[in-house]
Amino acid sequence: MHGIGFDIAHLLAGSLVLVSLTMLYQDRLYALLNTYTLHAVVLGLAVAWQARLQDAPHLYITAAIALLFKAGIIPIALHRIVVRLGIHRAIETVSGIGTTMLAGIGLVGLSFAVMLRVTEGAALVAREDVAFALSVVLLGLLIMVTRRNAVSQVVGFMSLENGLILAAAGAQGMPLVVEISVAFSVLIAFIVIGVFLFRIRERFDTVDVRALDRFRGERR
Amino acid sequence: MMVMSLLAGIGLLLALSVLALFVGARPAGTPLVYAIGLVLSLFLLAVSGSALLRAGPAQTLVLPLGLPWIGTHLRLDALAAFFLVVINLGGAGACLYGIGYGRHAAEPLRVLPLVPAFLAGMNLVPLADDAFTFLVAWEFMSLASWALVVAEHRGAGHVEAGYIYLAMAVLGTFALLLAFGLLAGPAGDYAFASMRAAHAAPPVAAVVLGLVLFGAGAKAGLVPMHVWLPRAHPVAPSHVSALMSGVMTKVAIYAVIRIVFDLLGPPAWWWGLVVMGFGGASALMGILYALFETDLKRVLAYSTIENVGFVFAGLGLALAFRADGMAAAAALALTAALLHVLNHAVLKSLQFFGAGAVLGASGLRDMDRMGGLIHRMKVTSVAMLAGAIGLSALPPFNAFVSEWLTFQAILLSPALPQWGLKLLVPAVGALLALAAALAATCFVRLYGIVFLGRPRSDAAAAAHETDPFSATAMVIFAGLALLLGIVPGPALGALRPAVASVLGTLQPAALRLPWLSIAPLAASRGTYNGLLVFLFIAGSAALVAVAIRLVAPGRTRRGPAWDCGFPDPSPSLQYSAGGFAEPIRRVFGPVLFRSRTSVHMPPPGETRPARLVVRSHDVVWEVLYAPVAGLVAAASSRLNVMQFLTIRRYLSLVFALLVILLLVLALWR
Amino acid sequence: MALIRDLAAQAAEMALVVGAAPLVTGFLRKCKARLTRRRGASVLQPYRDLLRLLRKDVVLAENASWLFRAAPYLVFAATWVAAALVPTFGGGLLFSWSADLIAIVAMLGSARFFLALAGMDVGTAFGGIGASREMMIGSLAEPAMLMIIFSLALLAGSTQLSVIAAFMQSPAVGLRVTLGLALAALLIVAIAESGRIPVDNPATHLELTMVHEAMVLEYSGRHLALLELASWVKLLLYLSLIACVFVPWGVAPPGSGWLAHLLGAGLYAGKIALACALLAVFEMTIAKMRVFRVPNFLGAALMLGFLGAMLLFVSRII
Amino acid sequence: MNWFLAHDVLLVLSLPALAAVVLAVLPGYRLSARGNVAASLATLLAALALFVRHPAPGPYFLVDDLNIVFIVLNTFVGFTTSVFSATYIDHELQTGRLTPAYLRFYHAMYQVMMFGMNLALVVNNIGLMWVAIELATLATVLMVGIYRTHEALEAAWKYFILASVGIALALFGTILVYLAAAPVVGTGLQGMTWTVLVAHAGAFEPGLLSVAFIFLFLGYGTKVGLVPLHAWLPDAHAEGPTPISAVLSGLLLNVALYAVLRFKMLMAGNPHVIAAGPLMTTIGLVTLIFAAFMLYRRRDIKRLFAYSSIEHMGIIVFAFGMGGPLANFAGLLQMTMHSLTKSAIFFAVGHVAQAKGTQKIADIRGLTQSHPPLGWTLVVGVLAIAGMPPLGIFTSEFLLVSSTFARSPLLAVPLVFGLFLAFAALLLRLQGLAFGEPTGRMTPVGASYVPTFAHLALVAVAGVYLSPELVTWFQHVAGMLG
Repeated sequence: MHGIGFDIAHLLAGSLVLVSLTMLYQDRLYALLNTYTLHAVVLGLAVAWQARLQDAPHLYITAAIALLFKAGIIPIALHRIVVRLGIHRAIETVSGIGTTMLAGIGLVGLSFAVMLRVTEGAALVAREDVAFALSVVLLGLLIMVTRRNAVSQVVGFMSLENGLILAAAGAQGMPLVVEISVAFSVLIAFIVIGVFLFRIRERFDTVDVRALDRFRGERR
Repeated sequence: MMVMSLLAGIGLLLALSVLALFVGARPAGTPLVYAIGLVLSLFLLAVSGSALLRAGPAQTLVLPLGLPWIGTHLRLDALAAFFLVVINLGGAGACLYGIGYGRHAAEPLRVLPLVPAFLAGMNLVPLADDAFTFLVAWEFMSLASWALVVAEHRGAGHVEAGYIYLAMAVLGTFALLLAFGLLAGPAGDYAFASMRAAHAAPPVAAVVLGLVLFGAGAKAGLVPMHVWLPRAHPVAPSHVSALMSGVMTKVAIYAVIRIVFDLLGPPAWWWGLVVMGFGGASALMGILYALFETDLKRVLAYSTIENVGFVFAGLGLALAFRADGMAAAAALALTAALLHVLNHAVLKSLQFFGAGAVLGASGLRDMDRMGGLIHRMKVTSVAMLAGAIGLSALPPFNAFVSEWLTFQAILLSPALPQWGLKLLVPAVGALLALAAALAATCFVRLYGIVFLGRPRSDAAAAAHETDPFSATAMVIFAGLALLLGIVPGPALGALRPAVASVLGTLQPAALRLPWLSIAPLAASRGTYNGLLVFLFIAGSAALVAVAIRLVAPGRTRRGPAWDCGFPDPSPSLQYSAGGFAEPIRRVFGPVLFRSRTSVHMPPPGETRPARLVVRSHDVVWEVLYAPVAGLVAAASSRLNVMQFLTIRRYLSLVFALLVILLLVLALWR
Repeated sequence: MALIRDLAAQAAEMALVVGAAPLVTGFLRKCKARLTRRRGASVLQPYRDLLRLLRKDVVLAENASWLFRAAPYLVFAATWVAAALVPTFGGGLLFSWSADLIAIVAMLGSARFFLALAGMDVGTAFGGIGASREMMIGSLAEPAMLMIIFSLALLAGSTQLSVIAAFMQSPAVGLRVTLGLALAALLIVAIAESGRIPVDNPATHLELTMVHEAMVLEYSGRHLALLELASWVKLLLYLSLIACVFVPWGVAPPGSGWLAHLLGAGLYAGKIALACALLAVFEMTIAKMRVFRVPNFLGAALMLGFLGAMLLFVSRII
Repeated sequence: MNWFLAHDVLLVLSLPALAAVVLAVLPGYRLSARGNVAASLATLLAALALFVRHPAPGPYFLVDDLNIVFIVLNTFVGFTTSVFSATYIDHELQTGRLTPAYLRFYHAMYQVMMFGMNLALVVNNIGLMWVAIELATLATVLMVGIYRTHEALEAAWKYFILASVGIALALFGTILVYLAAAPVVGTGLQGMTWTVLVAHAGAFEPGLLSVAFIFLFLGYGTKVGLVPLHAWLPDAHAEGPTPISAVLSGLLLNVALYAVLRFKMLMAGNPHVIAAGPLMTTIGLVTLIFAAFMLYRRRDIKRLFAYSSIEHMGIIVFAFGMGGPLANFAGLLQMTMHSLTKSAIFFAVGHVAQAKGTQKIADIRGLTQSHPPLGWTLVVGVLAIAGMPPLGIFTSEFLLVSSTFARSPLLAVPLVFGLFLAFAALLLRLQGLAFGEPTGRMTPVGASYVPTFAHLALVAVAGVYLSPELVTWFQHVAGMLG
């Protein structure tokens, strides 16, 4: 298994983490979307490489979904939403970029600390992939909780989900990967449509105290 | 066999409550339900009474109900039989009373189905022989009585009273549940028989004791767990108040005896100390609360706390004697406690019946608006007088006998070897003596303000005698109180197997001397003969009356009251309930109730009246309960923010939890 | 034969307490008068008062109830029976076993109960004052008395008065701190219970101070006579009690002959007379207390009694 | 006939799936409501047949003693809820809150949801189970938002986002389980099949399994409503149609709980893995106590009972975390009783809200006066949910508290504290609702009491009598759970 195949898989998965960290760094919505597109492309390449490595043709479908849907349709749709809602100017992050980055690096460290120790029995490719995937998942969550903007939160969720696909693809011979990636695509489509339909302009934060005061009667 | 008939009776009571759902709305439904309830209670009374007198070995029965791998264990021993007698005596009285009194219920459907259910629950508790059945019956009893407390739910404070009641009841049940959990052990042996066989280790037993004192003590009304009692008992319909105060508190006492004396194994000496301490404190605090209260039914409820204190003092003594191997003395103390249980059940039922009659006749509960009812409610006033003398523990009525026995038991306690007991027992004796004396003051005040003097309101002036059924119930109970007072021997005899079943030793034989005298341990230690005292007093009163008639045939005239030459037509110049207790308040109030008296005196020349303002605090409530309620309120307000976070913050919580768990995992190995 | 003799002794005892009570009060009044350098009324004056009252009509307040009319008989009967059970000159009264000391105190409690109710029956302010104060005094004096009984009972091993009296005559007694404390407490209780200065003043009708008199304010004629007599009997009861427990010498033991009884009677008269004289001196030298200071006074008795009982509990090894 | 018996599992799944299609095209809301009831009843019957005869576990489907509990409960409550729903939507149509077009969608989604839940329960594959739970979640999200009010959309949105994250975490956990299993049982479908996994659990890499369990616990725990993952639950319950609240509380939480339990069993098969028990007890206690405190400040009647569901989930998770035959038995019983009672309460609450025209607790007073049958039903239901005998939850709480106290007293103290806090809060609100001077509308409401009474009757019977068969069965399941 050692050799160039492993190195490329390693490189691609590592790049995904790097792109995740880059996303964490972005404070402009367009830039974030662009970075996400890159994220999806890298994912697609990683999955495709895994398909080749594992000789599992169905993974190509997943890779195609990643390239077409995630790197194509969704970013475009989100672009339009951003324009439509007029929120292209800035993302305000909750804490400073520096702290967020530090936290991100800490998370990557954590995921390696957790994963590498426990995956000794697993095949090497899977082992690295899983650790990288966990990093991507955690970073995606971090993006979600450090952004106030609905669109960037969706982006965070999607990058999280990319991590999942990476892990699934990395797990040798895992069934249902395609189905799962399809299911997730549906989910994401729902979310994007939701953002669009419900005109969630600024944030998921509409469920805040003042809104409840007005609507819920829970606080009266 | 007897267990079966008791079960049948209980089942019929439950069926009756279903029947009441259907007939309750009709006018004839109320008397019908109560009449059937009376018959069933009398049946249960007869069965349990014969079980008590028969005094054979305990009968058991296992039904395939309840916890599946244990079943429902039922057991009828003498102790259970005695308490069943008390319960059904009270139940029969309440039903008889209810035949007449029930028509006062505004919405009979809220009362009728619940009274038989309540009775059934109370009957089931002494029969239960495993923890699950016991707690189900116990909680069912609480639930039924709670529903009765909130039956008149539109009254001010009634719903709050119900809330505090059920909350305390459930807290108590949890305590009992934990106690049973400890007794049953990890394997879950919930049958009492196996608990009895397995003696708990001393520290465990101590925890169980604490939990039982809290759990059952709360139901019995021990200070400081009593707070619900004076709120809940008065707001129920009066015959239910009688059941709650007179009977349900006794079921709680049964629970304490059953668990602490029977299931817990041999006691440590200090258990008695703790139990006695609670008893003494309850006796004094209860009667002081009663003295400063002006709501008639609440006075009676507080007086229940006092009497429960007396019972617990007796139980504590019995524990201490038992721990030190003084079997005869333990039997004496337990006999005293049990007799007081019976006596108080009779007296308190009677008093609540009377209070109900007053309430029904005048619509009043506030003593300061009553007065002069003796002229308009002849039967009630006589019965209430009997009850008042009885609850004041004065001869020749019944409570005196049991308190006398308690004091005699205290007099045996110097033989106890432990210093803690030596120091505490006389102190508890002093507390009980004080409580007994204050009880007399309390009931002079109650009777004097309510029945004597002049009416303080139009409602009191327009009061009328109660219905014949209620009156009959009261007269029977008054007669019973007198009978138990002058001939206590048979009651003591009936208690013999009950005491033996708990302690394994018989009562001292001296308890029943010839000529109906009673004495502790030996006649030389002091004797009392209620019958002779009664005959003496009655005889000499008659003798004097005849003699006076002979030597002083003067006429009797009616005239205006003399009142030192300053007769005032306004009834408001009579002593009020508050005024009557003022001297006592001056003694105890500043310390125990943090009461402050302030006098607002107008400057000379002004015609404004001076005002005397007394502020008292329910210290127990303010120190123990209000802060807890405040803490819960504060904590829930603080946590309530969690309802109104943004999605991002919720996600942060998820994220934080995930990271923490992963960190734990990373550091774990 | 023995039964008849015992019955006779019991009857004599009952008669004695009723017959002698006015005399004791008369003597006490005489002593007080003499101490204030007055001549005072005759010692027989209480008898005359009684006769005068008995001859008069009864005037009942308009709204007095049956309780008001029954109370004097009940109060008197209870007090009388209680008094008759206290040994005076001879022990071993026939019916002494029907009630021990606790029961005797409780009977006095019953009497007080009815008296207080009677005070409240007419519905006047004064009746309420009297009843309230009387019950306050009683509710402190009674526990004190019970504590005294505890002390005595622990010493003698019985609450039976005749047994206690017999024990006090025996050499087993000795001098004990507890006895001293109990005596002091008993004196205070006796003063309070029988309505003497400084707790109450039987000779006043001043509204601020009266207790007993306030309760009987509405009574007249034979009812008043009975109540007065009852209060005198109560005084005698307490004096007898002190005499019997703390100065028991001369009380004829059960079953002794006429001579012993006669001697006992003589000594009893002497003891009572002495007690009256001492009481008179005490009352002359002390002022009436404010009502609200009475609890302190009685609290002292309670404390003394408690201390005495506690000492016994602690020192006793059985 | 034999074919039916052999393919009963398929029947349980295909009936709702077919019904969903049919109901989506069926015109006329009365007809579709009846169709909904009929389909639910048919599914229930199929499930009962499963109960009578378990088919042998196959590669795709597994019916054992554990999940049959859930299946029967699921289909039963699904059926009663459909009966309730028929009355409920009638009123909603009259008041104009729903239109017939939405109703068609509603009924179809109802069956989709039932399909998803049944699928999640019967599949023998952790990946498919994940897919099924996601499906059920999406269906409920759509139902929660069906009123299209601002609040409803908000609640649906919150539910959707939080549930999505939960689902993602659960998937990651599932992948990890596969990774742990693959070296032992080989790659492919084997590595995701329950029966295979459980058989070989002891040989899996324990560290990986531990990480997997954390993800699975958090992921499915979000659906269970464990604090602090619970945030979607109160709003989703409060703003959706009441039948959906009943289904959410009574069923969906159970299905998620079932997933957690399955994975706990897997963990139990490996001795070196991180102990799931302490984690579950801790989270259970936190959930219980937190929800108990939250009960005090509730102003919306459905949110109140939603928090009560959270509280009960805390108790149940605590019970399973304690483990051992008694606590597991108590947990199972508690879960069953909670499903029945809570859905009964929601039935009553739905009618109450319709009768009074409001969900605000402060505006509902004196129900026993204004609507006696409804009010008393609510009283009994709330007393049952609060753990009063002689109703079923008392039995399970009795077992749980007493056994916990005997085993580890320090855990029983917070448990009792939480139980009491919750009881006091529920009683406080109940008294306000049921007693006092009635306010609001007094007009009687057309209510269907049959489902409510059926549930409460079952709960009441269970409080005094549990049939030996049921007990043996539950005991066996409790043994399986370890």
